[in-house]
Amino acid sequence: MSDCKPEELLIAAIADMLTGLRHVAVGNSSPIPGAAALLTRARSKGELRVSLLGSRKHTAFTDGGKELFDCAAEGRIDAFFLGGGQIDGEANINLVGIGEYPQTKVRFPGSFGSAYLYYLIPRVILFREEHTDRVLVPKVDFISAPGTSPANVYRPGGPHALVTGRCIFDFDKQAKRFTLRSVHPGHSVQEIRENTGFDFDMPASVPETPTPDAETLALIRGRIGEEIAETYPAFAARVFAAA
Amino acid sequence: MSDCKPEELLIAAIADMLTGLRHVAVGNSSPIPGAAALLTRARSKGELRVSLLGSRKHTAFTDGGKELFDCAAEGRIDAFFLGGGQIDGEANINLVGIGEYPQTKVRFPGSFGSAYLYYLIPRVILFREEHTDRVLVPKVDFISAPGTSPANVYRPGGPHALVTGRCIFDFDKQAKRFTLRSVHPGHSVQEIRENTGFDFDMPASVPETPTPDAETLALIRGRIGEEIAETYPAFAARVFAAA
Amino acid sequence: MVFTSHEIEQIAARIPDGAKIALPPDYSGCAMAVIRALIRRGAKNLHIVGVPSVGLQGDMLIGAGCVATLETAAVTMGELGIAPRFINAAKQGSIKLLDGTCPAIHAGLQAAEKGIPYMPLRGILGSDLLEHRDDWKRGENPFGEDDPLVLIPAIKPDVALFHVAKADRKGNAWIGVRRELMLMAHAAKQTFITAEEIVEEDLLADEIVAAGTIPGLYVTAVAEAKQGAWPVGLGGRYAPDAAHIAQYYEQARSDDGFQRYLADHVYAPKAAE
Amino acid sequence: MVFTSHEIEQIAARIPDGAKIALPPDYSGCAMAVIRALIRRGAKNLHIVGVPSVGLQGDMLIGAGCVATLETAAVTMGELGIAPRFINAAKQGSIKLLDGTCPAIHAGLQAAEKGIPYMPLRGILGSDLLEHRDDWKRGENPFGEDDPLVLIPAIKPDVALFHVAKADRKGNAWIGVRRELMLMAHAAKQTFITAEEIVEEDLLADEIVAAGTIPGLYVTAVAEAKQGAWPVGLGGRYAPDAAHIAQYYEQARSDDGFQRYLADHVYAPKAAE
Repeated sequence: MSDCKPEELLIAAIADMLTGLRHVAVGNSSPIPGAAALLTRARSKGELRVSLLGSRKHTAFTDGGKELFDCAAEGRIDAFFLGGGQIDGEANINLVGIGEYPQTKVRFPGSFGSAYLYYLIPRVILFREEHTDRVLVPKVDFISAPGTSPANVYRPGGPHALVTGRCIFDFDKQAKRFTLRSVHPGHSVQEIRENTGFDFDMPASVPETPTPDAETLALIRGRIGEEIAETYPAFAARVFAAA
Repeated sequence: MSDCKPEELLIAAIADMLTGLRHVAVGNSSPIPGAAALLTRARSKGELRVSLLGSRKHTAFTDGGKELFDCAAEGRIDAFFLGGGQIDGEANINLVGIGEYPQTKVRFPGSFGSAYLYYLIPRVILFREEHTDRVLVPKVDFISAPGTSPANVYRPGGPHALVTGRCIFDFDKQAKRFTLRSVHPGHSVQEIRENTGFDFDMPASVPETPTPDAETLALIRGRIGEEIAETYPAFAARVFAAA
Repeated sequence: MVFTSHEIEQIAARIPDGAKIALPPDYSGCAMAVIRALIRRGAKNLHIVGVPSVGLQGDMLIGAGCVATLETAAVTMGELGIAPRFINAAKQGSIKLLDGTCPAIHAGLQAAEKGIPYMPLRGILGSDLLEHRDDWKRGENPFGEDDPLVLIPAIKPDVALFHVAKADRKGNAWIGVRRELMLMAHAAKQTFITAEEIVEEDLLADEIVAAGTIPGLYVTAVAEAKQGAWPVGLGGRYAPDAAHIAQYYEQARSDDGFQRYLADHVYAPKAAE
Repeated sequence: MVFTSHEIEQIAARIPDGAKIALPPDYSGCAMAVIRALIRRGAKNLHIVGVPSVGLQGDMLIGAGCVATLETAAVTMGELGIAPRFINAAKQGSIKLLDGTCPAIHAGLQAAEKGIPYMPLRGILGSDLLEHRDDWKRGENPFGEDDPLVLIPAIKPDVALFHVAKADRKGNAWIGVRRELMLMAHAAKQTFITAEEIVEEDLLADEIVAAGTIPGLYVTAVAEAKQGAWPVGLGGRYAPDAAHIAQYYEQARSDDGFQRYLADHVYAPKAAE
């Protein structure tokens, strides 16, 4: 399956993490997670509901901007995606800036709903294609949302995994540490060590991230490419040559 | 103006209390206050907004049952009407029952929104056609909503007047007492004393409630009769012979 | 997934004894056919939440012995006056009363909708309602000084039940401006809906219609029920059957009369359904 | 009374310096024509509230020196990445930042809508946002044990400003499923709206349309503005002018470039209006 593009590998890998869920929401500016959710939906025979923010067709909300958050707080969303300008080894995420707040040297757009959804949605998948020690740092400069919380804080949700352009990490809430789950084809553990600013665990032998089978790939390139093109035409054109 | 019906007198008297306001809301089952609000609106040349609950045509709410209350809490409603199975001399109202709660001997429908709107709407007009010492009591058996509140309780609203089938009382929040303002034609101060269970103040000479002039009466019987018939057809048919 | 091929009786069977069930007032879309089915199946110990009041639905369920607790701002049958079975039960002390006030019921549902434990509210202080509601608390405004508030706990119904003009195969249900029904569906654990008609088009496809539509996301099951709100009305579709309601009112004033009403209009071979 | 015959400049003139002004994100209906008029009239010391984030509107107002305080969950120009004038101002420390999170902004507006002083909220604890927000408080759940919450004070904007597809002569404004605009109008002291078209029919007359309509009750003034959201889009009507926005993004990366953009597209003889 050497002709599998990196984006397709990520879509398939993330889709596998969503199997069996009832409702997955995807924030704005998230074409790969969005395509992954649509792929899982396609394979679920309609059992999975997807709310793709920014899409007219694939969102069912009718109560304004607050509905996503109310829905999450009521436990009606099983999985969501967050990124971060910085992500550290305890899964703290920084969407605000680098340097001393408020006059940060580098400024990111802002925390959006992370300081809420990260607490309330059971399976939050951290997704950031750029895997460098600039992004994956020992300690974030600003905690938009913490990876874990003290026992008395109401927190049914939190980090499930971290997916990058090089690998997949699982997160252990008890240990507050990431464990390397798999390395994408063409990348190595050594390379990941060098490009990750935080310490992490790993098994004796690290498997390769599985590439999607022919059927999955056909589904991604066909129906999913068409569906995601409504919201992300540029992405769909670039990856699937479909717009 | 001897052919003025009691309902018409009440409509005109209440309408006079609403002059100059921006927004009057009227609860369900309130044909006389509803007609009064519509009369004031007609005379205001569109300056007065009326929200007539239960009407499709004369209500502008689009945010569900909570909107009336949110609107009141934000100071967007200037006047409202409340009744009471019992009303006492301190303007406390009872919409729950007579006897010991919860197993009351006589049970009324319930407090509705009184325990909120009475606090928040500046000009609440108490309206109860039955003027007997069964209704107007020394002390209510159950306070659905109190006439006055301690200084630290946020309370921009409260009772403005009490309109009955026999007379109009003004309410003095400082003194926590009613004062007889006027007696309807055909009724007497003596009769009101005998039929009122609470003590009240009165001027040396009590005026008669003015009857509506010919123009007002024509307006009530014409346009207002038609407008109120949408929501209260039985009332309109009975009073204006218009349905 | 939402099931739209349910029968009325199946909906009633899925509402368990002891459920906290949110019901709208007579003017806002009442699933009367399911109410009758609940009585037929002998539902017990229901905790009714009137949003914010109830009418005929509450009176019938109380009269039929289905209700343990009544949480509402009022029970009213509109122009006819007082609801007879409710009055009787209140006097007898045969049901637990949680007398409330409209905005507190909306606020409690909004707290559930937001997944927060309570909502602070103005008003109410000095009302005897507060004296009798052990579940409400007094609080202080942490952003002000000596500014007391009432704290209303979240109301999370097990079931929201109502009737709408239209639903589609995905369980999307059009409610127009009756947003209290959407609040009920957002707040409740399960939502059962009856609809005058189940349409084939997607009610969310057109934004003009979508604006007044509860997404199927919140809906457990939908059953088609023609004239499903009868004898109360359905706004925009049909008026209440005033003669029938007046007859109910007369019959329900006595125990015997009410039983005759049930026999004729609830237990009789599904006359209404 | 609502005035529907205003000009864009009149609306801008009625938004005073120092106003706390609630603005929607780029996808939700932006009154861009009024934003340009605000820059032309040299508005100062605005306190922007992004509901819950802002895009081009915020970046332009910041760049033009109209903003003293920015309260928002984010400033974003979508696919293009970061908003250049915002980034510059943040680095310079030239505006006060009240970094928030989307649900807290919605909750603050809902508190204002309900006339309550605050709303309790889950999440946020342990976020550095809380460390920097002196206006937020920690609280305890009075209905639970050792269950900390965050208390978000009401956000009551002086002005809500947005653009819609349709308004009528009574000031009723159709927003479809964009209910955050209704929340803004409910919460704000004054609401100014621009509309693609002002129609003669009453938008509340038909319940299907009414369900997505803000009543004129909450609206201070409406001005007609064809292509009023340009260069951002208006859902259901027109797409963003991607080429123009890309050009803005390039120019706004330098002070000079931004000034040239203002000269060409804001100060120039109303090219856009």
